[in-house]
Amino acid sequence: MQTHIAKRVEIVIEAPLERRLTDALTAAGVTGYTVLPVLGGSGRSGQWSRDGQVGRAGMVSVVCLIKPERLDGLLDAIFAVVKKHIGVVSVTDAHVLRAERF
Amino acid sequence: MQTHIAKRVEIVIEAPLERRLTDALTAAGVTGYTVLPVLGGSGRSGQWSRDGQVGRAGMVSVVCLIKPERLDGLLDAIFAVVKKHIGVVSVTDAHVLRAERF
Amino acid sequence: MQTHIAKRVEIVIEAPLERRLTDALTAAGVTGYTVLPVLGGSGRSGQWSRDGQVGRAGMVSVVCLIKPERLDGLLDAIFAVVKKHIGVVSVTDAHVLRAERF
Amino acid sequence: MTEILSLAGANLISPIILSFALGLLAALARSDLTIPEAVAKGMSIYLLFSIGFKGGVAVSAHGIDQTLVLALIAGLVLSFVLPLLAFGLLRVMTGLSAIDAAAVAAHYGSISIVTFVAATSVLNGRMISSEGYMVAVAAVMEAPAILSALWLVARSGSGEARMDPGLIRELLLNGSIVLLVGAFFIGAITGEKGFAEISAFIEAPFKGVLCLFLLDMGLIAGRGLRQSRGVLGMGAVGFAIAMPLVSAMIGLGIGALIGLSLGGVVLMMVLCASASYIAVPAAMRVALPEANPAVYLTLSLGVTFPFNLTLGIPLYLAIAQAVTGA
Amino acid sequence: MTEILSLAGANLISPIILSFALGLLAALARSDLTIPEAVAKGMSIYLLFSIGFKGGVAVSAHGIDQTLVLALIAGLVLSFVLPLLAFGLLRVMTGLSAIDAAAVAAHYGSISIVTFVAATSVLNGRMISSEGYMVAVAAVMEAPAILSALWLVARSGSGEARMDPGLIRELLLNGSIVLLVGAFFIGAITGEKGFAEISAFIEAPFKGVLCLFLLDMGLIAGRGLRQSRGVLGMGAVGFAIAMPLVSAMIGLGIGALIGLSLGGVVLMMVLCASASYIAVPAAMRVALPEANPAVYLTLSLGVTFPFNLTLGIPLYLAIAQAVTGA
Amino acid sequence: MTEILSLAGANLISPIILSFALGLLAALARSDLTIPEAVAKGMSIYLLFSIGFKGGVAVSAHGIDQTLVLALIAGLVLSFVLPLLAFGLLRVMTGLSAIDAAAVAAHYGSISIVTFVAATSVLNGRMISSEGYMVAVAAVMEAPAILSALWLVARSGSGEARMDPGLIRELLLNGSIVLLVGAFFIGAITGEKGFAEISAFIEAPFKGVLCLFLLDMGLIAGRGLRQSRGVLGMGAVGFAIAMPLVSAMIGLGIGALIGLSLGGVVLMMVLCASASYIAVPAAMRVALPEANPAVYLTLSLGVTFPFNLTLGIPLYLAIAQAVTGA
Ligand SMILES: Nc1ncnc2c1ncn2[C@@H]1O[C@H](COP(=O)(O)O)[C@@H](O)[C@H]1O
Ligand SMILES: Nc1ncnc2c1ncn2[C@@H]1O[C@H](COP(=O)(O)O)[C@@H](O)[C@H]1O
Ligand SMILES: Nc1ncnc2c1ncn2[C@@H]1O[C@H](COP(=O)(O)O)[C@@H](O)[C@H]1O
Ligand code: NA
Ligand code: NA
Ligand code: NA
Repeated sequence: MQTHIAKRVEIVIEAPLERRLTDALTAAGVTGYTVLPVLGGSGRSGQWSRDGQVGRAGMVSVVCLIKPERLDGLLDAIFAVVKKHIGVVSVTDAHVLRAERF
Repeated sequence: MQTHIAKRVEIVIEAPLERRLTDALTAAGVTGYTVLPVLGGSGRSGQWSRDGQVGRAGMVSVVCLIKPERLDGLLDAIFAVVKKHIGVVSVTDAHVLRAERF
Repeated sequence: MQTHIAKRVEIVIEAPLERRLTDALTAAGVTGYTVLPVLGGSGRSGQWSRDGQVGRAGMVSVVCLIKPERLDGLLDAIFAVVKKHIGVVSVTDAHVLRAERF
Repeated sequence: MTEILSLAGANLISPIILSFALGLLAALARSDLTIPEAVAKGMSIYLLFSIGFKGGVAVSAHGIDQTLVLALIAGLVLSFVLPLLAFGLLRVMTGLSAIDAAAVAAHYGSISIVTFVAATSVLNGRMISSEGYMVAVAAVMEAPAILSALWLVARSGSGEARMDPGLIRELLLNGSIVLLVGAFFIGAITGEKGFAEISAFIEAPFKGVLCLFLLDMGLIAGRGLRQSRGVLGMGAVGFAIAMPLVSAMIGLGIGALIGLSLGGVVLMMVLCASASYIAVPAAMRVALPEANPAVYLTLSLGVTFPFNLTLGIPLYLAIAQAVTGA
Repeated sequence: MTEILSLAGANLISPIILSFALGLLAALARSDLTIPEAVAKGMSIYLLFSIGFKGGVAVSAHGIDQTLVLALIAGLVLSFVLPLLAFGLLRVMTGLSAIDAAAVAAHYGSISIVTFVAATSVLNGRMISSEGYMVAVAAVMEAPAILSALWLVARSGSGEARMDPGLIRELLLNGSIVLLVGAFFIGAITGEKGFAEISAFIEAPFKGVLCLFLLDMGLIAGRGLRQSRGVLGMGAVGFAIAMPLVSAMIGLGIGALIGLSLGGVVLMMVLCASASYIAVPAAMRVALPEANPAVYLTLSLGVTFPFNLTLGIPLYLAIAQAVTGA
Repeated sequence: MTEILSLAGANLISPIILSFALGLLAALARSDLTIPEAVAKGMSIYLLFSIGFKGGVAVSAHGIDQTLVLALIAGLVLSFVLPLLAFGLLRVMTGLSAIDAAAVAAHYGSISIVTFVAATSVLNGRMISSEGYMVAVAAVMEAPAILSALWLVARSGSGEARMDPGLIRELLLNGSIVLLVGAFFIGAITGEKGFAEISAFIEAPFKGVLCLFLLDMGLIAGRGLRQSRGVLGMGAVGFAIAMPLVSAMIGLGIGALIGLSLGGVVLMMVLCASASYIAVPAAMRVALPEANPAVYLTLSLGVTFPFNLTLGIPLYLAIAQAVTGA
């Protein structure tokens, strides 16, 4: 099976910022992303859990597969959204099927 | 701690196809997989969200850790399921504890 | 954008052990982690699904980004918790923004 | 005519319809109002269980009507046949590909249980009784249309429909069919006594739950409409109004023919006129992945569903009353 | 005897039992019917809150019976002792390892609150009153059996039970115990006045919610049975029927001895006879990870639970009536 | 005074307050009792829909009061102005930074709909009627305070508030505002007839659902308090008690001035005295990310909310009765 190199970018961000982040991704030319729910976590701003919350509380994890050459532009776009906010951004080398999609 | 090289395969696929995919994984000799929920996403087929849906709508993310030598057979099996469908497949190099499990 | 090398450790573990695992991570000096829900899966102990469950059943996925030099200590701490339990541990090379956080 | 309008008017200002409208408007205005998936599923389980159970209780009370078998057969045949009609209309009225047209046709041959429930509500409000087994007819009409659609695709040679052995079992043992039919049998077995035990749960709060469920339907329909703006031509929208009208007339004829009561005839019309947006879309993703979901979901949930809910149901009732002379 | 059978027959065709059967059949037929986890948890919170609250209200109405303390102590002791009996029976009747046998034993020493609720329902249906504080007895019986099981493992030397300091606190402050006991106190404090305020929520829809909850239990039990086919021998299945019968007799003796009413005796029998499938399995995953969940879940949820629900409860009631002469 | 205390005492032993206390204690004792997020959201949707609908029905029954417009304007102005007062008090009483103080101030200018609902419950229990449109006033008071807070930050020059164009739309079309206002209009349009159709859903189980919702609030407040131990000084805690008292007095004056009924005055006091913990925190994460959530959530949900729920509401009622002589 033919695979193609890509980058997998994973952004854990506060849920109220989700739309702003995905708008920024789209503006940066990303062709797709996937949003995963997060149950809870811990970091410099303490521990939290989604249980029983009512508002748009908590965090989400946004995963984005992109062509390697797009990475730099993308990270700039992401950083503009997350810089003042809690959350983490990580990048992993990956291979994808069907490169024409990215 | 002794770790062993492995591949981490992540498949984002439409929920109605989940059983077909996991059947194909099992048939391809995979010893295990984990299914994660997906809240929403965007791709060539547009944007969607799980909110308020009633049917088996939306997508799931299936993660599968395997021995590297199994990768090719596995990708073929996956591709047979996803080829006509929306969704993405990515592969990352990984290390696992307890290699005897894979 | 300046990125820093890191390790991404992913632990799929039974939900009743979640607190013990995160306590162990914290004790091992981890500065943060993220807990993702798991819908279902399959492994040596059979297939399971979260649907309709009432108790603290099922599994969760704990993701932890750390400085590479912390990996060994961390894996030991994790292994002490998971060794008798079902579940899998995988490690991937990653890059993170904002290294001061890890 | 004025009577139909006043009927429609009275229908329009019920909490049920207004809740749907609220959801629609909120979504179109891009409010972040959402109902969690688990809550929406929970409400649909509640509605299916209640409606099935009440149908069963009605059957246990009134005995099995001689027309029961006829009605079931009629439902089965209609669900197989209506997609052919829909397919023909679509090929004439729209420029949809054979695959998209077949996928849409599957939706219109199947049924919308919420439209059925809303119609039951309207009938109850007017004190018009209906055959309890109509929920069994609804269950019978869920799946066959999918097979017709796959046959249409195979015949047109325009793509291979994915018809793996698991699909038929999935269609027949689909969760909503099993729950509806199962609750029907529970109601039929336990009868009035069983009903008395749980009516405070399945009867009293029913309409209120329906309001919140329709709020959710409105939100989903509104988000769908916003995203698929421009996907559909006037022809397709015209189809989504014409098809329920034509189907309702067929349902009227068949219902009268097999001797259903006024209420039963109306429900048969509603079953024919309504289009699926839960079971069939999931099946289409498996069996006809090339078909565009934006097309069939928008037509079924964005156009036909609100049409039936607001104008369709009172219209069908008025016509049935005129025709049966009741 | 014929009376027992007719009692059992009447019990069998209640909506509650039939809902369980529907879930079981749907799962065995591999339908995709599921109830979302959040909805299932929501229903269990509702049931625990209601049953606890109603127990408290009953205590506030009838005053604290002199047998209250005796019943609590009896529950505590039984929960510690029944696992020893279960362990002995298992070692004789089955080839389970000491660890698996101990894990199973923990389940049978603890209780199933849903079985308790179903029994209350049956008693209510027969106008048989019972001591409100029996829910407190139920709460007291949830956890001790786990400690007995761990002691059995330690004694048999066949593996180290994981008994970290956090475990005891987790057991005592387990969500379902806290909710049950907390609601009990709220009911006891607010009494009839509090009950009047919220009875439309905690009383009227109770049986209906129980139906949907048992539908879910049926689904889970059915899926479990399907997956663990072949795991269990006849001996184990025999244990899962014999154990509740023996335990119920012990509960009968103790209940009569401490002077409970007919209803109270039946509930004590049901508490002894029922096996946990929520709190104990989670504790076993922490404390006895080597024990095979397929074994204890299948026995407890797949065999004993349906047995108690269908035949057990009417049988215990008939026996208690015969013995107490009521 | 003794009357106030006995009123407060009666209030304290209602199931609603005790449920909150149960949640609080369970969380402080580190029980694992939790309510799933989807269930909590479902309950809040139910409460907003019910309270909005009932307000609308009341308006349709009593006609539009001449004070309606005055009350809406008063609410709007108060929501803009109260944050300035809160900010001033905070700068005097605590050592909070300008940004943290502004974030807290936004919460106290906005409202807590659950406190409002609890107050309505108390009024109903005492047979005191109130203006139905007070729910519209509540909706109007949700968002403006946020703008005041951002203006305070901008003026203090101590950081840039993030005021992107999307934010205002998000605030105005916030899900809870849309649902509350939408349900209000549905109630106003369908009136008593609509209410009769769905009252078994929105009225009968209301208080019971409120109990479970407050159980959840107690759990969240308790977990928040446990985690933020040490974050807050005595000054901040003093503010969280003083501010509602001062705001309530302002609400009293304004309410009496514009001619609200006794019930209306009490609700206006409660709106002024209560602090948001759902809509405003989310907005703060977007607009003032540097502000510390532990500070504003603990004050609003951990101190002011329980204060209002237990002592505040009966106190405001007693004062309003004394002042209006009713
Ligand atoms: N090292 C980490 N690994 C994984 N997730 C993290 C890590 N640090 C923080 N997070 C996640 O990001 C959230 C906010 O982190 P922080 O900004 O450090 O408070 C936490 O609640 C976690 O969900
Ligand atoms: N580049 C991507 N990165 C991450 N997820 C993606 C990407 N493209 C598509 N997806 C996911 O796959 C789904 C279907 O994609 P598509 O087939 O492009 O419509 C989307 O809704 C996303 O959840
Ligand atoms: N190879 C694998 N890849 C991904 N997840 C796995 C794998 N093996 C096991 N798992 C997950 O770990 C759980 C327990 O596995 P096991 O201990 O093998 O029964 C499974 O239910 C899966 O969720
Ligand atoms: Na139809
Ligand atoms: Na027991
Ligand atoms: Na306020």
